[in-house]
This record gives sequence, C-alpha cells and structure tokens, in this order.
Amino acid sequence: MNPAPAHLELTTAPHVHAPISTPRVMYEVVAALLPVIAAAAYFFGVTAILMVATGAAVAALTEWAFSDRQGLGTLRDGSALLTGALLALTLPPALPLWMVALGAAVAIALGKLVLGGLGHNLFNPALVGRAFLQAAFPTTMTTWSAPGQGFWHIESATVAPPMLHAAVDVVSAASPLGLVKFEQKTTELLPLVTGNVAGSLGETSAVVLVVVGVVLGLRKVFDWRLPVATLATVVVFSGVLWLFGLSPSPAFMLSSGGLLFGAVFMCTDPVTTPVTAKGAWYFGLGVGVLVVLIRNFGGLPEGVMYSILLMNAATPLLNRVSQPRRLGG
Amino acid sequence: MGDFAGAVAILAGLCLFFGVVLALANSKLKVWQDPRVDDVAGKLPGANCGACGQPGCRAFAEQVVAGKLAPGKCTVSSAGIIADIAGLLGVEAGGDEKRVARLACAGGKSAVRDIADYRGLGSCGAAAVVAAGGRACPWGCLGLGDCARSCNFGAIVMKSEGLPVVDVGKCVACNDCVVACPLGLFSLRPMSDQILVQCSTPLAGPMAREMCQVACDACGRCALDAPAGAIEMVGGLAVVRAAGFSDVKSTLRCPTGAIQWVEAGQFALPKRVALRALSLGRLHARAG
Amino acid sequence: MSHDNGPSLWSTFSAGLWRENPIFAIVIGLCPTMAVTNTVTNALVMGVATAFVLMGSSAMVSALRKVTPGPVRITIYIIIIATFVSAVDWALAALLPLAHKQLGAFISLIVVNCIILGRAEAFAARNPVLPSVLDALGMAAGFTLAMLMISTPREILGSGTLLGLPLFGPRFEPWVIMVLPPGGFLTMATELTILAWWRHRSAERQALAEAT
Amino acid sequence: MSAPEPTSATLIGTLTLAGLLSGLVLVGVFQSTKPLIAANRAAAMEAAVTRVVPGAVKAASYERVDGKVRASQVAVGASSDKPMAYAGLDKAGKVVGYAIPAEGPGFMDTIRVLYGYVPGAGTIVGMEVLDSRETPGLGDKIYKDADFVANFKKLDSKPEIVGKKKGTKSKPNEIDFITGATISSKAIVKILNGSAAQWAEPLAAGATPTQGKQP
Amino acid sequence: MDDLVWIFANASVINNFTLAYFLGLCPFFGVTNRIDTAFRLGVANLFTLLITSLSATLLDRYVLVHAPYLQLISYIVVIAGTVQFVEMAIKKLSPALFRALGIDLPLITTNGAILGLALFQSSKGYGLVQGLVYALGAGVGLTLAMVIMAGLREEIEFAPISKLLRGVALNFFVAGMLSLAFMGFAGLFAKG
Amino acid sequence: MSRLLPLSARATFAHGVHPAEHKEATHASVIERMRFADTYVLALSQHIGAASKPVVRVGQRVERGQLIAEPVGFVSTALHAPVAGTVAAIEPRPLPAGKSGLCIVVRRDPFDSQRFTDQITSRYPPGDADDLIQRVQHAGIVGFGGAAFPSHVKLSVPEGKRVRDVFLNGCECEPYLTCDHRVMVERPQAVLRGAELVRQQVHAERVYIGVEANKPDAIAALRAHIPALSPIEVVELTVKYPQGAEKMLIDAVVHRRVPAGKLPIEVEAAVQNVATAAAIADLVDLGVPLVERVVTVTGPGIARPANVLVPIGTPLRELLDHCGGLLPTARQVVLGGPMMGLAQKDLDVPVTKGLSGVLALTEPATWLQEQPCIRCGRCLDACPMFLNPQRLALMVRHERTEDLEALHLRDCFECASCSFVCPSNLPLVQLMRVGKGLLRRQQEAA
Ligand SMILES: Cc1cc2nc3c(=O)[nH]c(=O)nc-3n(C[C@H](O)[C@H](O)[C@H](O)COP(=O)(O)O)c2cc1C
Ligand SMILES: Cc1cc2nc3c(=O)[nH]c(=O)nc-3n(C[C@H](O)[C@H](O)[C@H](O)COP(=O)(O)O)c2cc1C
Ligand SMILES: Cc1cc2nc3c(=O)[nH]c(=O)nc-3n(C[C@H](O)[C@H](O)[C@H](O)COP(=O)(O)O)c2cc1C
Ligand SMILES: Cc1cc2nc3c(=O)[nH]c(=O)nc-3n(C[C@H](O)[C@H](O)[C@H](O)CO)c2cc1C
Ligand code: SF4
Ligand code: SF4
Ligand code: SF4
Ligand code: SF4
Ligand code: FES
Repeated sequence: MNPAPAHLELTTAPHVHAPISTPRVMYEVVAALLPVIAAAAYFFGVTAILMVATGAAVAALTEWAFSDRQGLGTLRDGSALLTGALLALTLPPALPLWMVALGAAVAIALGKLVLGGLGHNLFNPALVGRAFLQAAFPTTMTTWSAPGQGFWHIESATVAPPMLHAAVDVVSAASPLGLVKFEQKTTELLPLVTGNVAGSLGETSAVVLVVVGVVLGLRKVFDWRLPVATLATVVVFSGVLWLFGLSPSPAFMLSSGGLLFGAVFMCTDPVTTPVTAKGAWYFGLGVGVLVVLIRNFGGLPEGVMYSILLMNAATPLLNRVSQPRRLGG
Repeated sequence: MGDFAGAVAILAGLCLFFGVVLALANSKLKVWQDPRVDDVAGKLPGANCGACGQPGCRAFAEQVVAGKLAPGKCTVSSAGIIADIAGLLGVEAGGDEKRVARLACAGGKSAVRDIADYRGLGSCGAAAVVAAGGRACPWGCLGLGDCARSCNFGAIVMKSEGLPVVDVGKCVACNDCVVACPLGLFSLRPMSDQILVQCSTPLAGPMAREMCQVACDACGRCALDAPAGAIEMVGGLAVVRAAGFSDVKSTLRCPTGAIQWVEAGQFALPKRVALRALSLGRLHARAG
Repeated sequence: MSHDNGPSLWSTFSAGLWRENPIFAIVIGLCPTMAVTNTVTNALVMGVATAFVLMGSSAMVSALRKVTPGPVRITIYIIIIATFVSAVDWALAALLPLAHKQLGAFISLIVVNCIILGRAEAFAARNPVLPSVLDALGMAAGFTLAMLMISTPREILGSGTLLGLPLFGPRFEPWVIMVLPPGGFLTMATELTILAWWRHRSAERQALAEAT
Repeated sequence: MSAPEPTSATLIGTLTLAGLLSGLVLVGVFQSTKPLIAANRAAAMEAAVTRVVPGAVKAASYERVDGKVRASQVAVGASSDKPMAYAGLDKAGKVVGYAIPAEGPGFMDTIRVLYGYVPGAGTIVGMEVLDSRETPGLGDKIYKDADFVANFKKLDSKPEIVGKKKGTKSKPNEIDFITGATISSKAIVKILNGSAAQWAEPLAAGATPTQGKQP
Repeated sequence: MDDLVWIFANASVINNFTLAYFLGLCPFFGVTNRIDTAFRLGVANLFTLLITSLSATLLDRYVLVHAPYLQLISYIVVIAGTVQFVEMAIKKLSPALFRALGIDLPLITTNGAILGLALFQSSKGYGLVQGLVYALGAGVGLTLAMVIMAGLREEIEFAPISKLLRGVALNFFVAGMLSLAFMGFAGLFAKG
Repeated sequence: MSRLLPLSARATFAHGVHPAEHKEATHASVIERMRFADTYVLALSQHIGAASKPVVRVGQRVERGQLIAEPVGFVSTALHAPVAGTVAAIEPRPLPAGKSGLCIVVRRDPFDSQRFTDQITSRYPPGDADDLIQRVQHAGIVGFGGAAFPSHVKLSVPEGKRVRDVFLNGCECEPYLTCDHRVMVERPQAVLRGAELVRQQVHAERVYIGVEANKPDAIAALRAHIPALSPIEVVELTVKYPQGAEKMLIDAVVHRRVPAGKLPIEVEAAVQNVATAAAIADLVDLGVPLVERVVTVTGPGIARPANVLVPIGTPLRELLDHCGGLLPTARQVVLGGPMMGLAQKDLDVPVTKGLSGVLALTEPATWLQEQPCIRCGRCLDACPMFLNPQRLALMVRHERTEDLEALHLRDCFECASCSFVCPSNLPLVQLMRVGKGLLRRQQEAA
C-alpha cells in the first residue's frame, strides 16, 4: 500500500507558475520609489519624507477602513501604500500635510474603492487624488517652494492646521514650466537633469527617474511600450512644433515638469492603461500629444496629470479597438 | 401696436408651419402597429426569461397577438393574468401542464464519498473541468450551486447536504438551470411525473453502492415491480418511460432509495412514504 | 390612471417630496441640479422659478388634455412650458435683477428641465387639474429640497459661506472644487450613496421588526 | 386606450391656436415687464459707469460708426448692434471720462468688462468685470482681488498695457499679474488693449459731447 | 481661422456641454450604458445641433428682428417640431434604428444642449459659419463625453461594486472623475 | 519578431512562456520496463473520435497483442490486449481526470509467458507497405503527443490537399517530461525510420524533426543516424513553451501560420510526435500493435523518478508503486505535464494511450492566492494564439457568450501560458474551459 495522502488535492492546470505575483510587483515599484524619495529629500529636506509618509499612511488607513477589515484585508497587496507614496511625490513641497492626507484619502476612496478596489479602478487613483487637490486648492497647489533650503527646514505652511492655510507665505520659486509659459524664460538643462529646480517632490531629478525607469523596464515590472510611446511622442511632436517656434525644445520638454515621473510611474499603472500591446502604443501617443498641446497651448503650464487621466478615461475604448488579431485569423 | 401683432403673428406662423409639417408627416409617415401588442406586453411580467421560447416578453406578446402562441405559454404569469390576456384578445388561454426542474442525483455530502479536495473557483462549471470535483462520483451533483445562481426566480436553494432543492412553487420551467448544470443533471418534467430516478451513474452493483449510498445500482427491482414498459433498465440506470407515471409501489423495493415517489419538491418526501421506503428498501438492502 | 380610485390628494402631493423625489428617486432634472447648486441662494431661486413653471404648465396641460391631439402634443406642451418660462424670466429680470444675472441662461433652460415635460407627460396629461397642480407642487418642493441638500455642502465647503454669509475665519481654505463641475457630480454621488445606505438600513430594520 | 385619429386639420388648427394664444400671453407679459427690465438694466449699467469713471454721476450712451463716435439713441444698458461706450457725466453734465464695455476670451470662457477711459492721455481710470466664468478662487480674482482691481485706478494704456509678475511693476503702463491666475490677468490686459486701440482715436478725435438720451 | 479653432475647442472640450455646462444630463446618464447606443445618439444629437444652429441663425436674422424677446419660445418650437418630425421619419424609414433608440429620441427635444446651443450662439453673436462650427464642436464634445462615459460604464459593469453604490450614484462618481479629467482642457488655445 | 533579429539564430514562434524545466530528474533515466500487473483496464475510448467496439466476450481468453476491440468508422482505432489472460468484465469504469466510460477489464494469466503471439505478426506481415493507413488504424496507434488523435487519419491526405512537409514533434516543451527525449536518444533509428515511412505515405518532400535546444543528446543522436542527402532535417529550436503545439512548431520551423480554426494540412503540413513515428516503425518492422508506451513518472513527490515502458491499462497505483510510491509529502498527482496536465483524484484509474507523464507534486499550484486582475497584459503577451485571455476570463465569469465568440474562445487550445504568467494567479485556462462548456451547453439548448 502507498503511504499516499488520504485526500489528493485537485487544482486546475497549470501546476507550475511563473515566480511573480501582484503584491511582489507592487513592492518592486515601492522599492523603485526609494531613490526618488531620497532625491526629493536631498532637494526639499525632511518635508519630503514627512509628506511621503503622510500620503502612504493615510492611503493605507483608508484602504483598511473600507476593506473587509479582516486582518490586513486588501492592504497586503501593497497597492494602497504605493498609491499614497506616488501621490505625495507629485505634490508641491511645503503643501500642508492635511492636504496631503485629504488627497490620499480621496485617491483611495474615490479613485479606487468606489469602483471596486484593486484592479477595477478606471482612473489612476494617485492622480485622482492630485486632480482633486489641484481643483480644490488651485493656488496652494501651484506654489512651489525653492529647493535647497536646508534639510531640517520646514515651512510653516506644511504644518498648517487642517482646513486652514498658512499665515505666512512660503519662499516660492517659479517652476521651469511656469517660467516658460508665463515669462518666456527657459531653464538650463543641467539643473533640470540633476533636479535642482522648483517642482513637485518626485519629479525634479531627471537622472534618477531615467535610471529607475530603465531598471523597472528591464525587470519587466511594467509594459515598456507605455513610457516609450509617451516619451517618444512628446519628443517628436514637440520637436516639430519647436522647429516652428511653437514649443520649447524637446530636451526641455522631456526633462521638465512631471513628464518623466508620469511616464515611469503613472503611464505604466497596469490597471488604468490598456491591456493590449497596440492599445499601449495608442495610450502613449495620446498622453504625449495631450501633454504637448496642454503645455504649449493650454491654460496650464503642465498637463501630464490631465493627459494621463484623459487617456485613462479613453482606455476602455482603446482596449476595445486594439484587440489582438488571433494567430492565423 | 404693430409690434404686438407682429410678435403674435411670428409665433402663430411658426406654429402653423410646424403644424402643417407634422400633420403631413403624421399622415404620410405613419407606421401602424397593433396597439394590443403594447397592452399585452404591459401585462406580461417582463422577466424576459425565455421560458416561452421567445427572445423576450415583447416578442412573446407579438406572437400572442398574431395568434401564433397561446397566452398560457408564458409560464411565469399567474393564471389570472393569462386569463386576462386571453380575454383581451378573445382567445383560448392554452398552455401546457406545469413543468418543473428535476435533479437526477441525490448524492449529497453524506451519501457520496469525498475522495479529493477540490481547490479553486467555486462554481460547478469550474470544478467539472478539474477531475469533475472531489466527490467520488463523476456523474453526480458537484454541489457548488451554478444552478441556484442561474435561477432568476429564486427557485433553487442549496441545502446543507450540498444539493440544490427546487421550490416547485417558484419554478417556472425557464430552462436556465438545465443549461447551467455542467453535468446536465437537471431536466424539465411535468408535475405529474411523480416517480423520479434520482441518480445518473452508469455503474452497477457494489461498485456503484460503494461510491454512493443512494446510487442506482441497476438491480432492476423497480422495473420488475412496475407495469411492463413503465420503467426500463438502460445502461446501468432505471429510466421511467411512462408519462405521468406515479405508482409508488415500484419504488418500495429499491435497495438504495435511488428511485422515489415525490409529491412536490424533491428530497422533501412525505414522512410516511419515506419511512416505508426506508424500512422496506434500505433495511432490506443492508440485510442482503 | 383615473382619479376616482387613485391615490389621495395628500399622497399625490407628498409623493414628489420624498418617495418619488424627482432628483433622488426618479433622477431627472439633473441639469439645474448640477449647474446652479454652487450657492444656496441660486438653488432657492431656481427652485421657486421652476415651481412656478411646473405648476402653471401642469395646470394648463391638464386643463387642455382632452383637446390636445396626440401627434403634436409634445410640441404643444413645449409651447405651454416655454410661455411660462419666458414670463418667469422677465418677471425675475424685472423684480430680482441680481438673481436673474446670477442664474443667467439657466432660467431659459428651465424649458428643457426634464421634470416639467416629464410630469406633463406622465401625470398632468392623464389627470384633472387639481391633482396635477398638487403633483406639480410636490415635485417642485421635492426638487427644491434636493437642490438645497446639494447646494448646502457645496457652498459651505466651496466658499466657506452659507447664503453668502461667511462661516469661518479668514484663514479658512475653501475647497474650490466644490463649486466646480466635478464638485457637483461628487456631492450628488455622495448624497445618493448615503441615501441608498440609509434606505437599505431602514429596510433591514423594518424586515427585522416584521420578523420578530 | 386608442383614441380616434385626429385629422390633419385638427393638428394644424390646434398647433396654430396654441401659438396664437402663447404669442398673445407673451406679448402681454413682455410689454408689462419691459419698462421695469429696461430700467433695471440702465440702473445697473449706470451704477457700473459711475464706479469705473470716478466723478461721474450719470451716464450717456455713445456709439462708434465708421471710426467716428456719436451720441446714440440706444438706452444705457440696452443691447445694440454697434460698439457702444458710455460717457460718464459729472453733476454739471460734463463728460469726465468714458466707460467702455469690452470682451474677449478668458481662461474658461468669454470675459466681459467695463472700463473707465479718459481720452487724450489714454488713461484707464477703473475696471469692472461684468460677466465671466473664470475659476472661483483663481480666475475670479480679476474682480475679487482688490490689489488687482486697484491696478486699473490709474493706468496708461499708451502705447499699450503690459503685465508683470506680481510685485515687479514699475512703469505707469504696467500692472501686477495675479499669482495663480496669470492667464485671466493676461486676458484682461488683452481685452483692454484691444478695445482701447479701437476707441482711442475716435474718442480723442472728439465725439460730439452732446447730451445723450436720458433713460 | 484662429477664432474658429477656439470656438470649436471651446464647445467641444473646454466648456464641454455635458461636463462643464451640465446640459442634457438626463439623457447623458440614460443612454450611456452601451457604447454603440451612446455613439448613435451622439451623432443624432450632432445633426440636431447643426440643424438647430442653422435654424436659429435664420430665425434671428429674418424672423426675430422685430421681436427678439420671442427667441426662447421660437427656438424651442423649432427644435420640438424638428425632433418630432425626425422621430416620425426614422420610425418610418428605419424601424430598427427607432427600436434601438427607443424612448431616447424624444429626449433630444428636452436635451438642454440643443436649446443651450441656440441661446449661447445668439448671445455670443456668432454668425452663420461660427454658429455651425460651434454646433459641430458641441456635438463632437457631446458624443465624445457620451462615448467615453459609455466605455467606462461598460467596464464597471464587471467590477465587484457594492449594491449601495451601483446605479445612479456610481454613474455620478464616474462622471465626477471624468469632469475632473476634462478640467485639463481649461484654457486651451486661450492665448491669454 | 525575434526571428528578424540576426542575433537569435534559433527558430521559434511569437509569444509563449519559459517555465523552469525540471527535467534533470529523468532526462538521463534509461527507459525501463515494469512488472506486469494483475488486472488491466482498457477504456474503449482511448482517443478522440468514436469509441472502439469490443470483439471479445466476458470470460474469453485473450493473447498478448490480440485484438479485443475494433474501430467503428474512420476516426476510430483498434484496441489490443496488453497481456495474455481472460476478459473479466466489460463495464463502465472511472477514467483519468474524472471521466468515465466503458472498459474491457483483462485479468492477467499469471502462468503465461507474455510473448506476442505469431498470430499478430502474421496479421501484419512485415514489409507490406501497401496500405499503411489500414494497418496503423488496426494496430491502434494514436498520437503520443497528448491529444491521442488516431494517427492513421493524419496519414491519409484528403482529396485535393497535399502535404509538402512532415514535422516530427520532438519539442517536449512541457516541464518535467522526458519520455520523448528518451525515445529520441535511445531509439533514433526507429524515429527516423518512422519519419521516412510517414513521409513516403503522404508523399511529402521533406521531414523536419523539431527538437528544443535543451536536448542536445537527442539532437546529436538523431543527426548521427541521418544518412547523407536524406530529406530529413533536425531543427534545433529555442526552448519555449508551447513550442510543441503543432501550430507553433510549424510557425517556428517554416514560418507558415495555420489559419484560425483550421488544421496543419491547410499549410501543406502534417505533424506527428517522435514516439508516434517510432511506434509506426515498430508496427511495420516488428508487427507489434500499440499495447504499451513510455511514461515519465517524476516530480518531487515520487520516491524514484523514472521513464517507464507501461502496458496500456495498467492501474495508476501500480505504476506509482513501480517508482517507489508517493512520498508522504505528495499532495497532488497530475496526469500529463504540469502546464496542461490534469489533477487526478483517484489512483485506481488506468494508464491510457495518451498519457505522457505522471507528476507527483508536493506544492499545489494554489501557493499563490488569487488576486484581482490588474490588467497588466502579461497574459496577452504570453498567449501563443494571440487571444485576449484577460477579457475572455471576464466574459466567462459574466457568462457573456456572444462576447466569447467574438473574442475567439474556440481558438484557445488551453496551453495555460496565460495562467502561468498571471501575477494575480487567475485561473485563466480553467475559465477558458468553463467558457467552452458554456458555449457548448448553450448551443445544445438552442
Ligand atoms: C506625474 C505628474 C503629473 C503632473 N501633472 C500636472 C498637471 O497636469 N498639471 C499641473 O499643473 N501640474 C502637474 N504636475 C506638477 C507639475 O508637473 C510641476 O510641478 C510643474 O512644473 C508645475 O509648474 P507650474 O508651477 O508652472 O504649474 C504633475 C506632476 C507629476 C509628477
Ligand atoms: C482647476 C484650475 C482652474 C484654474 N483656473 C484658472 C483661471 O480661471 N484663471 C487663471 O488665470 N488661471 C487658472 N488656473 C491656473 C492656471 O492654470 C495657471 O496655473 C496659472 O495661470 C499660472 O499662473 P502663475 O504662474 O501666476 O502661478 C487654474 C488652474 C486649475 C488647476
Ligand atoms: C500546448 C500544447 C503543447 C504541446 N506540446 C507537445 C510536445 O511537446 N510534444 C508533442 O509531441 N506534442 C505536443 N503537443 C501536441 C501537438 O500539438 C500535436 O498534436 C502532436 O505533436 C501531434 O503528434 P501526435 O498526433 O503524434 O501526437 C502539444 C499540444 C499543445 C496544445
Ligand atoms: C508599474 C506600476 C505603476 C503604478 N502606478 C500607479 C499610479 O500611478 N498610481 C496609483 O495610484 N497606483 C499605481 N500603481 C499601483 C496600482 O496599480 C494601483 O494601486 C491600482 O491602480 C489600484 O487599483 C502602479 C503599479 C505598478 C505595478
Ligand atoms: S432556473 Fe430552473 S429552477 Fe429556476 S425557474 Fe428556471 S427551470 Fe425552474
Ligand atoms: S451515484 Fe447517483 S446519486 Fe450518487 S452522486 Fe452519483 S449520480 Fe448522484
Ligand atoms: S488563452 Fe488559451 S491559447 Fe491563449 S495562452 Fe491562455 S490557454 Fe493558451
Ligand atoms: S496576466 Fe493576469 S493580471 Fe495580468 S492582465 Fe492577464 S489576467 Fe489580468
Ligand atoms: S434636466 Fe434632464 S436633461 Fe437637463
């Protein structure tokens, strides 16, 4: 007689699985954010760390509060943490922490949970949070404090009590995109690449973002087509306009604003972008065109967030028109 | 004052113009549709269940008004509504005898051996493609309730034995559960078919009984006890051939209780009959 | 739906107030509900103006229901409604010029408020004048109530004021989004959710009470 | 349920009748509210004129035809198919400046403004936004932000108004933009520059400053 | 030319009739459950908008000069009459299309976007060509919003969403996020 | 795409996945025979097509290799006694993967020498190549590649069609399995002889033997025996799953794509498994019908992994016992490879002609909890049929049968590449199967 187990287990094929899992993918992206957070802390000081911590914590708390609350619930997959951290990194430094918290709560509750949670949201949750903040507090959200004011420097605005704005104005600096748009001044490329310019926490250092993006792409954490299509479209489209004097140079377009950050971390969000390969190209094309249009002809200096959200909205349609053609069909 | 008249004229003129256009359209572009279709459709339950064989209630209404179907073909409507529609159209109510969904298996958790653990999607369709689930009998009910989920009328409840129980009062014979069961265990039967073989295994003899306590082991007693031709043994199973057959005698010697006389709902036997069946059948079988 | 065995006059009126609230239950008349609820004052004025048009047109439609030929009835209803709207428009411009300016084109757009044509078709065209007017009154009241419910949080959060009066200190940071289009949609969505939850709970309670 | 089919004549008749009746009602209501509405408009506009043209207490309407300015028969505040300007008159009935309505695209939608203008020197002496859909909290600062409105209390429109980043204005023809609403600020500047360019010469060339029609 | 571009951009996306002006919301929520219905109704609306723009310009120019205050009622009579005529025609010529649009056709009459277009184009003083471009923009914007919304709604049908949220509330949440995204078009081509 | 790049010299197909191979336990295990069992259970339906019809009675004596059931119609084959003994029963029995069907039960005669009888060799005289099709059918040869398709059907070229190339499938792309590998290494001449027989039968110009690069000894063994100027060529393929699926193999070697829903004959190709070819050679040269096959028994839950030549009908339990039995840690027994194989609940089922491997696994595939789909698109990039498994799975869950048709569910051949790569561990193939059942039942109902 066999010492066989009394009950064999029946599971469906395949009986082997690739060594990947959704939580693992999420935590890889979280890990990839660490250098970005480090760069933010280098330029904007301890404020950056406070903001990222607030965003991640509130996002996680919101996810937990609305999920089944059995143990960690859906927190375990790490996506809420990621959303919160990403949101914080797209915010201007010195934004009151209560706004960061509000944004994170909105990102998870409105951007994600209302629609059914992980995998079902239609819009990038972090950007829903950011768009909410941008629409709610337009002035505060376009006030940029200058980099390099010392590591331990904390603006009074950052710690303003909830619902109130800071009594004292922050030492503000115009962002490179704001400078082009409203004062027709371009910024040198070098500071843009290293990141020593005004802007949102995570977006300023182009070099860090490029390295992180390449690593994530090579590790197949995301679909490389999405960022490549986006960036290529911006380069080509703005390049053409640049020849006619209608746009800053493609190099400037690439390295300024939230484009690289968006391309690496947000255009690549699997949930809100097309599943098909062709759809990914369309998506990147759409984001690229919209970014160039909004930056050069729109009322806003920066359009990455809105471009991504708009293409998120179009994603179900893109999926539909880009169904793969079956083999031999 | 001219202003005044002008203004009134403008409006009246506009209205006159559209009056003429619409009147013309009304007479030239009119599409006649039997208004009774709307009336009948309004009375139907709107469940769009398809039990009548039509793609939906409105299509059924069109067929009824056209005289192609009897109102009674709608199995969902109450008799009152059917009579109402029949009265409206001046036709016979028609319709067939009430049919209900019947399950050809009684192998609940305690009757059939569990020989493996199925892990995965909790639907019968999914379990059926993984070694037909963990129960020993590959023909029997998987117990995961696809039928209950498919029933739009709430007529099927999964009972603790892991078997679906049909509430014959609610069942409208829509055929959904018949399609939903991956093993094809459901069929629609007239209510007057009261002798049911509640098993589907072709296995016979001890192999069948070892696998499941209530299996039809093809002993053939029921066929012998029934009038000639009413019950036949086919491929290791008893099959009731006679329509409206309800002779309880034929079930009494069944050693496993696989063949049953049911009054209304399956698995809900009148106590008296159940006891008789037990004493005569099961004990008999155990002794032998 | 004839009047004799129909519902009582009171229930005809009260239906629109809550049970069949045009906004929260039937979900029509959404345009003004989104467009003019960024301040409570606007919502109120709009509610009153709509109420007037609704009652007037319901009465007219009901009175003329026997002589209105089917194929052109919508056009006729629209003429009736537009007549009342124009009158209200001018009356507001004459009497409350400021409110008129605030509401702008939305007064004219009362013509296309679905509630009005909807009630004309669904109720007034089939019922005598009195119930029709009561129905209109109930619907208008329900509409106004709903608009108030939506405009209150929008104004408080979005401007930090209520009926134009500042509520918080000068350091309050208003949530501008609340007075913008997304704020309208999101406020409505949130209130609908709360209502659904509340209805669900009371239904559960009732079921519980019946069971015990 | 099925009623007898109405004839075409009935359809046409009822519809025309409805139009006729409605026309009667409307004309009636309109005629009775018209004077009040006109008075409201005039009063509102006159009030606006007196706000943007300091020293004025009354307004009179002018229109521009073929590059010339002349007194207009159109009442103050009423709409006209010609470009209009309102003279601000002091107590003595002397023209102290003109209030000119102008419009152009803003951040969200068309912005309509009324600005006070003194011909000759081409000085702008006041500005008021009549109508705009600019973003509350941002673009609406063009009329809510006292600092911004104050820019137009005394502003040279010649050769042209120039906007500067907040706190950097230095010349009489410069204004401070609103932080966070640069676009709306620019829109105002563009509207004023465009309008002033059209009115400067005709007004300077001297309108016949006859008394306008009193409201 | 520049002007026409701005008119088009303004009507289609910047001040989208549905998402920014809130016109025709009831049919917007009513017909956006399927992409193809949304698209068909969007196109139907587009044509109605073009016809309305044309009629409104003609009315303004030739009929209403003497009684501009009858604008509202004249517009609406024209719209109602036209829509009712179109409805009868479709019913006759293409019963399939009629069945597909079902009750939605009369909704065009009460679609605020149509009356809104007529009123706005007149108050903005647009001429014939500008009016038509404005109508085209409005129609395209309307269709765009409806088709996108329908795409999103077809997607959420599959999501595990609580019963409390399903239905109208959910649609409003989605519309809210969509209009948030559309704010990105603010100020496009405004050339401040 | 990759074949356009000069860098990747080896041929392959687009999409697909690369699971860990796990072949080391048995790839060097010489094929061994096992002790005879007492009872053999032979399902009448061993293959796709109509079940065979018994030609023996209960109680009758049968010799080893004797015909016990004959084909019914064209797509049907014969069945032979794997041992000499008596027919104990003809009755329904549980079969692998929860199926069931009529079986002939043969009780072995413990005193018989178990030689193939003369009778059988004389029925198929060696050297008579006149009608290979008939003989293959009556020898009960079915494809060893997994689908157990009657091989003679593929040997007969339909009217108006032609076969330009024959492909011998030696990919064995499923992890763990090494039975084809061993056949190629140990019996290269039989494989090549079979290849030539098949080629002549279908009048093909060439034979390609596709072997993945992870079997260098098999490639070498085959190449060593190919005579000069032979139309047979061994093609070394990149290691990728499911290279062995016939459409992928043809695409990989000659870049011809079989039209959707069609058979390889549409692109003038015929595919046979290498072991099938060897069986055909054995039939022609030695006159033996198909009564046994090589099965790989492996996995972390088996005491002694091995490649075993097993008589058809051997109870699974006996086969496992031959390999030392299941270890106490074993929690799953899978019939077939780990990608497409089916979990087994009952060890009393018999070995069938289509069985290529038995895996004893210790770690159920549910080690990963199912997560919501994150729409990452990995499944689309894996699917060798270029389907959209993500959408298909969604539509199955919501029973949208029209959409299933539109998304070409029928083209899915259940290779499980999609499930393999899904980071959320969705049971995608299972859903594909459920969906096909749904379509079938709905069609039946209509
Ligand atoms: C991914 C991402 C998307 C962003 N999208 C927007 C946007 O759509 N609009 C915006 O104003 N700022 C956006 N930001 C912030 C701006 O990119 C950045 O801070 C910009 O330089 C602001 O310039 P400004 O001060 O001229 O507005 C985004 C940032 C990130 C990281
Ligand atoms: C939701 C939203 C609404 C806005 N509305 C206006 C507006 O009405 N007027 C305006 O000038 N800028 C508006 N802006 C801001 C402009 O996009 C832009 O950031 C600003 O004009 C830059 O000015 P700054 O360089 O002085 O900060 C808005 C921004 C957002 C996000
Ligand atoms: C996913 C998949 C993988 C397969 N892998 C192999 C394989 O590795 N070796 C093989 O011989 N047949 C494999 N097959 C079967 C082949 O498609 C084909 O049916 C077989 O090679 C034909 O030969 P046969 O009839 O001799 O079995 C596979 C089929 C599928 C669907
Ligand atoms: C490559 C990658 C990028 C991601 N980007 C975002 C993002 O931009 N915003 C976000 O909220 N979540 C992001 N996520 C996390 C996750 O997809 C997100 O929480 C879901 O959208 C929630 O359903 C990302 C995940 C991955 C793997
Ligand atoms: S699904 Fe089955 S049980 Fe339910 S009503 Fe239809 S036939 Fe009856
Ligand atoms: S033996 Fe019969 S009753 Fe028992 S489980 Fe199988 S089919 Fe059901
Ligand atoms: S969909 Fe089918 S063919 Fe495609 S990868 Fe999945 S199982 Fe294979
Ligand atoms: S691989 Fe899995 S998670 Fe990714 S899209 Fe496919 S089903 Fe969804
Ligand atoms: S009120 Fe219903 S569409 Fe506007």
